[in-house]
Amino acid sequence: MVDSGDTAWILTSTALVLFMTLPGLALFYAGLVQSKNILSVLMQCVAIACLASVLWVVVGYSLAFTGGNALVGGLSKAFLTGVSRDGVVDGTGIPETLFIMFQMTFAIITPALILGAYVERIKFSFVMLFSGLWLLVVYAPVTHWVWGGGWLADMGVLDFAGGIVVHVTAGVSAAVVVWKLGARPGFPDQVRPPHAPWLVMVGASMLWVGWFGFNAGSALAAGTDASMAMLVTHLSACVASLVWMGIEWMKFGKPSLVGLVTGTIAGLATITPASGFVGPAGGICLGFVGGFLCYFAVDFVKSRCKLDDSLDVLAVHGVGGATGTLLAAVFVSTSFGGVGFAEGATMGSQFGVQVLGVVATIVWSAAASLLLLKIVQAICGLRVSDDDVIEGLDFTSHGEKGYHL
Amino acid sequence: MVDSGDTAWILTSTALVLFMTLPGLALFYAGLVQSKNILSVLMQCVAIACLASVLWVVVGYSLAFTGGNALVGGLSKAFLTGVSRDGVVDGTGIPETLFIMFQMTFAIITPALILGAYVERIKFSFVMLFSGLWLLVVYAPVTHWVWGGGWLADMGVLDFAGGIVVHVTAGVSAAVVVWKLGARPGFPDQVRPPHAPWLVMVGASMLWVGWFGFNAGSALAAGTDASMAMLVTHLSACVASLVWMGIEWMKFGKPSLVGLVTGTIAGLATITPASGFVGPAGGICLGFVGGFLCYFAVDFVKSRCKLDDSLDVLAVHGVGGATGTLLAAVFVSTSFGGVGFAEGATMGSQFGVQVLGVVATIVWSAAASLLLLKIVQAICGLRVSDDDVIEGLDFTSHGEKGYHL
Amino acid sequence: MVDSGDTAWILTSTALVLFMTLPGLALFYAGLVQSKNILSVLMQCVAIACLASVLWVVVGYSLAFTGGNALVGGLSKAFLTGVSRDGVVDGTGIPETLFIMFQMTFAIITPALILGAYVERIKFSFVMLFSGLWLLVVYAPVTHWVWGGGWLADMGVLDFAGGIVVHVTAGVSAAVVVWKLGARPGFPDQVRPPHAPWLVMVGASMLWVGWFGFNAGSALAAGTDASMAMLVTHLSACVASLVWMGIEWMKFGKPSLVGLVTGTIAGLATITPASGFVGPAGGICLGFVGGFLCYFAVDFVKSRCKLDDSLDVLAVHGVGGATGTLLAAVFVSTSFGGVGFAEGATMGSQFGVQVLGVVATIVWSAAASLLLLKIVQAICGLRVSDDDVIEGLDFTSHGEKGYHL
Amino acid sequence: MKWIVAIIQPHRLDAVRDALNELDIAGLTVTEVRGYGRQKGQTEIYRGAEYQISYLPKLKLELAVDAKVATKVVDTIREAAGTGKIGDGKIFVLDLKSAVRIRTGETGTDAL
Amino acid sequence: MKWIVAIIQPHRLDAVRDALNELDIAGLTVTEVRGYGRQKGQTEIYRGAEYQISYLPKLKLELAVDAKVATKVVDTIREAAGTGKIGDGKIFVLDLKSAVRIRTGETGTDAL
Amino acid sequence: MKWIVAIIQPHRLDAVRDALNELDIAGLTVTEVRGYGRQKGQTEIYRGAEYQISYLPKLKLELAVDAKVATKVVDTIREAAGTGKIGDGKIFVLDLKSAVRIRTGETGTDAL
Ligand SMILES: Nc1ncnc2c1ncn2[C@@H]1O[C@H](COP(=O)(O)OP(=O)(O)O)[C@@H](O)[C@H]1O
Ligand SMILES: Nc1ncnc2c1ncn2[C@@H]1O[C@H](COP(=O)(O)OP(=O)(O)O)[C@@H](O)[C@H]1O
Ligand SMILES: Nc1ncnc2c1ncn2[C@@H]1O[C@H](COP(=O)(O)OP(=O)(O)O)[C@@H](O)[C@H]1O
Repeated sequence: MVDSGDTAWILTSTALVLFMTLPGLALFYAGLVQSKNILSVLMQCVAIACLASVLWVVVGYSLAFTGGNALVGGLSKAFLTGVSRDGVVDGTGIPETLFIMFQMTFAIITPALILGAYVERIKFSFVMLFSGLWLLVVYAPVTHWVWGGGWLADMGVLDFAGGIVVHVTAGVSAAVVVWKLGARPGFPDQVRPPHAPWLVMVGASMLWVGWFGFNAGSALAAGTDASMAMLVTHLSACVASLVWMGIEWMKFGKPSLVGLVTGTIAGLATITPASGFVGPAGGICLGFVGGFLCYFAVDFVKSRCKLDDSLDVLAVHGVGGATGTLLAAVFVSTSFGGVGFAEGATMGSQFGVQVLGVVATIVWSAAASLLLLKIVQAICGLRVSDDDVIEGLDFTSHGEKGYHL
Repeated sequence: MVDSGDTAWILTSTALVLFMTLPGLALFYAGLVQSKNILSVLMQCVAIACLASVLWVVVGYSLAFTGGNALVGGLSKAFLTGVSRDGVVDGTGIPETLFIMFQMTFAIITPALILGAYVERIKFSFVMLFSGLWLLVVYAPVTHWVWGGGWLADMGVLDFAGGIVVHVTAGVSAAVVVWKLGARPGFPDQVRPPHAPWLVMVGASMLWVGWFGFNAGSALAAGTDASMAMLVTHLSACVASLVWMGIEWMKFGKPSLVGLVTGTIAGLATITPASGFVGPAGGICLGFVGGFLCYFAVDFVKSRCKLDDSLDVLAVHGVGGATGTLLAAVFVSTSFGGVGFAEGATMGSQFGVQVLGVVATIVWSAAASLLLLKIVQAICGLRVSDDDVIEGLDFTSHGEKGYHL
Repeated sequence: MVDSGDTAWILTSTALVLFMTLPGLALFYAGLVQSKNILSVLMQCVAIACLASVLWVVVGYSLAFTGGNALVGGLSKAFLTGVSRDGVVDGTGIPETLFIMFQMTFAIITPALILGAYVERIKFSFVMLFSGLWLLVVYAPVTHWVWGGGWLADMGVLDFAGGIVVHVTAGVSAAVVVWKLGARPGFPDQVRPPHAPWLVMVGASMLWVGWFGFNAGSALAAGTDASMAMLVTHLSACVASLVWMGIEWMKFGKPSLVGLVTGTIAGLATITPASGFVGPAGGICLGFVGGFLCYFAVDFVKSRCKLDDSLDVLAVHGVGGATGTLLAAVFVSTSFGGVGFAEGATMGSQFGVQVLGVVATIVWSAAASLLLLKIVQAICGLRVSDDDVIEGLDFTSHGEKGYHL
Repeated sequence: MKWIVAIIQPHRLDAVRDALNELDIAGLTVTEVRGYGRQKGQTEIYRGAEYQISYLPKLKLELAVDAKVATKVVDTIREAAGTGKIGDGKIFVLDLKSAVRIRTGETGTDAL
Repeated sequence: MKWIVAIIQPHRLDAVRDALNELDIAGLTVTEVRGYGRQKGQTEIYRGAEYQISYLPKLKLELAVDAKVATKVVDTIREAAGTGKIGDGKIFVLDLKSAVRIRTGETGTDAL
Repeated sequence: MKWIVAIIQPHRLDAVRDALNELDIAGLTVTEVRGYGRQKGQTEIYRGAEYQISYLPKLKLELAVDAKVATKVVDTIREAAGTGKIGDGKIFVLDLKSAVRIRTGETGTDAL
């Protein structure tokens, strides 16, 4: 039966998660690019959101959440056939239409996360085509594995709100695209600083608030699970922010705003898979580890791997999400204030499952993304001309300018 | 009896709908004007919101939602006399104080929508006086007709969340004001482009998220109706956005951000009256038709009618709202996944009622707006001097500048 | 027992109150400073939020909300020991973890409010150290007095959502810091105007919407109390805005946007302590008085007291919060539509308690803040060099620039 | 050749350019500047306090022209930019020694 | 007449104008510019990466003055703008052939 | 001494500065300007309506140089800034009467 309180909370959570992408993530990314590319980033976010929503209803939801086999769902709910106006999701008090909508907001933000990697030089047509295919080929199946009754779910993998499903898939695929796309001119030495750090903070704040819907909403009910998930999510964000700030303060003598809020996002990504399973101590520890690892991952990806993952999708989302997924196996333990292991599972066995989940997702995301990239590249190309890069995508791809002051 | 879940959702929806105006709509409009007029737009939005709220409590709510006659409500709840702290709205689980507040946010955004037509040249005193009177003379009665037990309600008109009440009234009145106010200098050839397309996107995103409160909140309960309303609202927004983007891409070779998000708003306005009655197929179709019609309406109003409806209130809100109202009679049918017709109604009969509702509202809005305009013009004038237009309303009307970079 | 509806609303309210600080208050303040200090303001807000959250969990919540004595709580819930995952707050339907989280958002915004006083010249290390100590020494005890079963609670003081706890503490402490810190160069004649009035409006709008969570959330339930609290909160905001606008219009011939939204904040601060006790008439009257008094307080503090309380924390928050606290004793009366006095209390006796509460809080906030300031100053200093003030804190303290257009 | 520098009110730009177009003056460069002169600054009021904005927004036009037409150009600008109000601005003329068009390498008046 | 161009540190503007006011120099035009010279650029750090900002914000002042007072004006600016630190800027002087006040049509030193 | 004013395409700035560095030209001042010339303006389209942006973003470089190197500097800028496309810009040369370094008071070519 529909529970009005649970439904109220998931309706709200859906609004919050959409708000994460529009305008949260969009502004977070837009502030980090040069002023001549601000509109292209915003446009990519909105257009991906629209496309992903339509695809989700057409076939994505069905592929992710209907029976099917261990690897991918079936087509029984394609075009939402068979979804009744009054249907309730089994074991919850919320309507299925709401569940579709809530999950849709996840299907929106995940391909949008990837765009942080390829901004300032990508073709808009590539973005559209690749994101659409990616949703069906990478996102929907992995969602099925973890949340839709697929093989990882069967093994009891822990991923409360999308460490694997959202952050690992996006981070890895981002790296693959960058690897083939190449760097922005001047990378790594002469890249220009973020054109509007203040906008980065605004976006990060919106992501933070919206993340309450993401993690606490994933409880699918308004009760103690959602409450604890919100608390640990917030704590992880705070601790990771302070860690990042502390490192910068010690290293450069000046803590920066962009650094601080990047720490926030790192903490949020890290807690995500564990948010429904751990207690406050777990939240604090995950924030600490996530902030620390992501900080050094940023440098590693750029300096060592020479990947111009422009807005650090792999280093922040990929590394954070994977870290949280693995550590969930530790902090779920009641000794750390977590909810405890499933019957028959131990920390060791659970950790094994988590590793398997992360690795399998990395492999599939990388392989499928590479394949899709090749296909889409063949159809419409990948990169705009150097002249267009210099003039900026706002004008060359969209015929507009961000600022007429 | 009060249902805590339903109340939770309408409390949230109220916050969301206020957020649509402040700062959503304000930013959407502010980004479209020149930088020298940004503050005047924001100021008009906030001031209208304050004034409308006070008037709503004083007499607006009573005129809209108490018995009265078929044309207008009575004064029995003027100053909220007779509204008790514990009263519950009949047939719902929410307190009457909350219903007053929820409806107030609709009474705020509707006159604020109109301002998109007259920006960059209007007198601030005109805005205040006109908006206040308009609320009482146009908005409150039409609300009574449709939602307050008036003659259209009696005929069974379908308007779930305000296609007639909000969008048609605003769109038509906007056109009337522009007709008398005249165009901005340089219209149509030498008008300046939007000074901050990125801000337009931010505003549109906030409108989008807030619209979930607008449409799904209009169910006045947190259940399957609200859930489906949210889903179809979102789908319509997405499809209309893609349609607008597609048209621009084909026509100009470059899809623009302002175009994309204008499509979003068109889709949202179009689905509004139908949002509680249709299914996913209806949402998609309405988005498609709305995006398409509004696109061409923009050009029609500006080029053919030579109306400098500066931010396209008529073409986007008026046309979208009317389209959705008419098509609600089609997609409400269970054959398209809707909730079905009321007893005794057929598609033909329902369509007749919808047409009547739209036409009556157009006539009343136009006539009353014209009358009010004449009165207010006589009292305090309509248009600022040409010098003030050139210097910008921010400084000349409000003594401030938007940007001191 | 957990009530899902109440929990849904408090989960939402928590998100709303966090949104008030991040990015609401941050933007409100950031728009008011010069463009070279925008990032420093945002950074202070975020960093305070992170620090306060961690301290709240470590010991703040325990000091505020556990038994202890009349002056301060105990340490029994330090590190949230003894808080169980399933615990429910006595007399409510919400989990204790959620209550901790909801109250945490109050503990975040209060020290953040203070920063409005000292922007554009403060040392970042001072901000961090002072805010942390202040939370434990001023905020937590005063919260205990009023909401945690301390001596003011025993006397029956009325403070629904934090007139005393939030606004008086912050306003007074702000004034103390400014008194020792000194003014910005050029104060009062040659201070530069707000660099982005539009951003001030955006922040104010977010504060407004978020304040619904602050005040209506303080009912800790989704019912008639929350609904009425939302309604009166909104009315007070509207009326105070119109009052401020009216005064400026009469005095200068031009009403300004910054003025209008400052009125909004004044109205919101004023209604806060009374919001759960009064009716619509009370809301309107409090808005009127609050708008009026705060307007003249701004001038008084700056011109008479010669205090460069840069963004008017004392004059708007302190004066507004105190005014509302005192007038709560009047408008709580059923004759004005309020909920009525507690058994045995009269308007006179209640007023006495309110005065006592305000005065005691002023004294304690001032004395403790002064002491903390001296200590922190000795440790890390107070004010950056004049050269740094001229160059701007964004670059000198954080190594970044707000705008690269 | 002459180097003409004109400080004008921002809203006169279109008028000036239209007038110059009729003289067949094809090129010019515009800069946003802030001017200080006899015209009193503006006052902005925030929360009751007055802020004196002593620099006013102006546009600076720079044109390289053949010496023969310099006087005519100055007169044209003066007419188009003038509103008769204080703060209308000034026109200054300097000697220009040489000019080169980057694209072609043309020099002298051919480069203008 | 002389055309004086001074590149100064932004925060010295008020001092320079106060000093010029005492000389009765009533008009000047200010432009925000970015300077490149001996002064080393600033470094901004984002997410651990250093961004070299090689151009520094400066203000350019342009004043048309009577030739007789030009030296005095240059000295005055130099004193008021100087802090002794690298990056203080330069003052350049060019010949000015003519000047016109748009509002009145006055020319020569009357126009200044 | 000479006062060189170059209007160039924004994206050529780095190339020009690198080239000047090789000539040991240490100082220059850059201003963002909007240019009007033969190059056709851009068209932005919003909601179906075309907006003609007739002024194009350009950068103005100003350099004071010793008269002896002026020609070399002009040639160098021309080469580095040229792309062969319309809108590449112009270089203008004026006489510079004097120069002072604010920090030290040095004058003439020492001040550059
Ligand atoms: N001596 C000067 N040198 C350079 N620019 C000047 C000079 N005098 C005035 N200006 C510029 O001309 C503008 C208008 O001058 P102002 O004295 O205010 O009015 P008017 O031109 O009507 O006499 C000023 O804002 C300033 O930009
Ligand atoms: N030759 C030059 N031509 C034009 N502008 C110059 C020249 N040399 C320096 N400048 C300007 O003067 C500013 C200060 O010069 P810099 O060499 O950094 O320090 P200093 O003036 O103390 O020697 C530069 O940022 C630049 O704007
Ligand atoms: N006579 C002129 N005086 C000053 N600036 C000019 C003049 N002619 C052109 N410019 C500047 O040079 C830029 C390029 O000129 P344009 O005629 O468009 O192309 P090109 O330099 O290739 O001939 C213009 O945008 C303008 O800023």
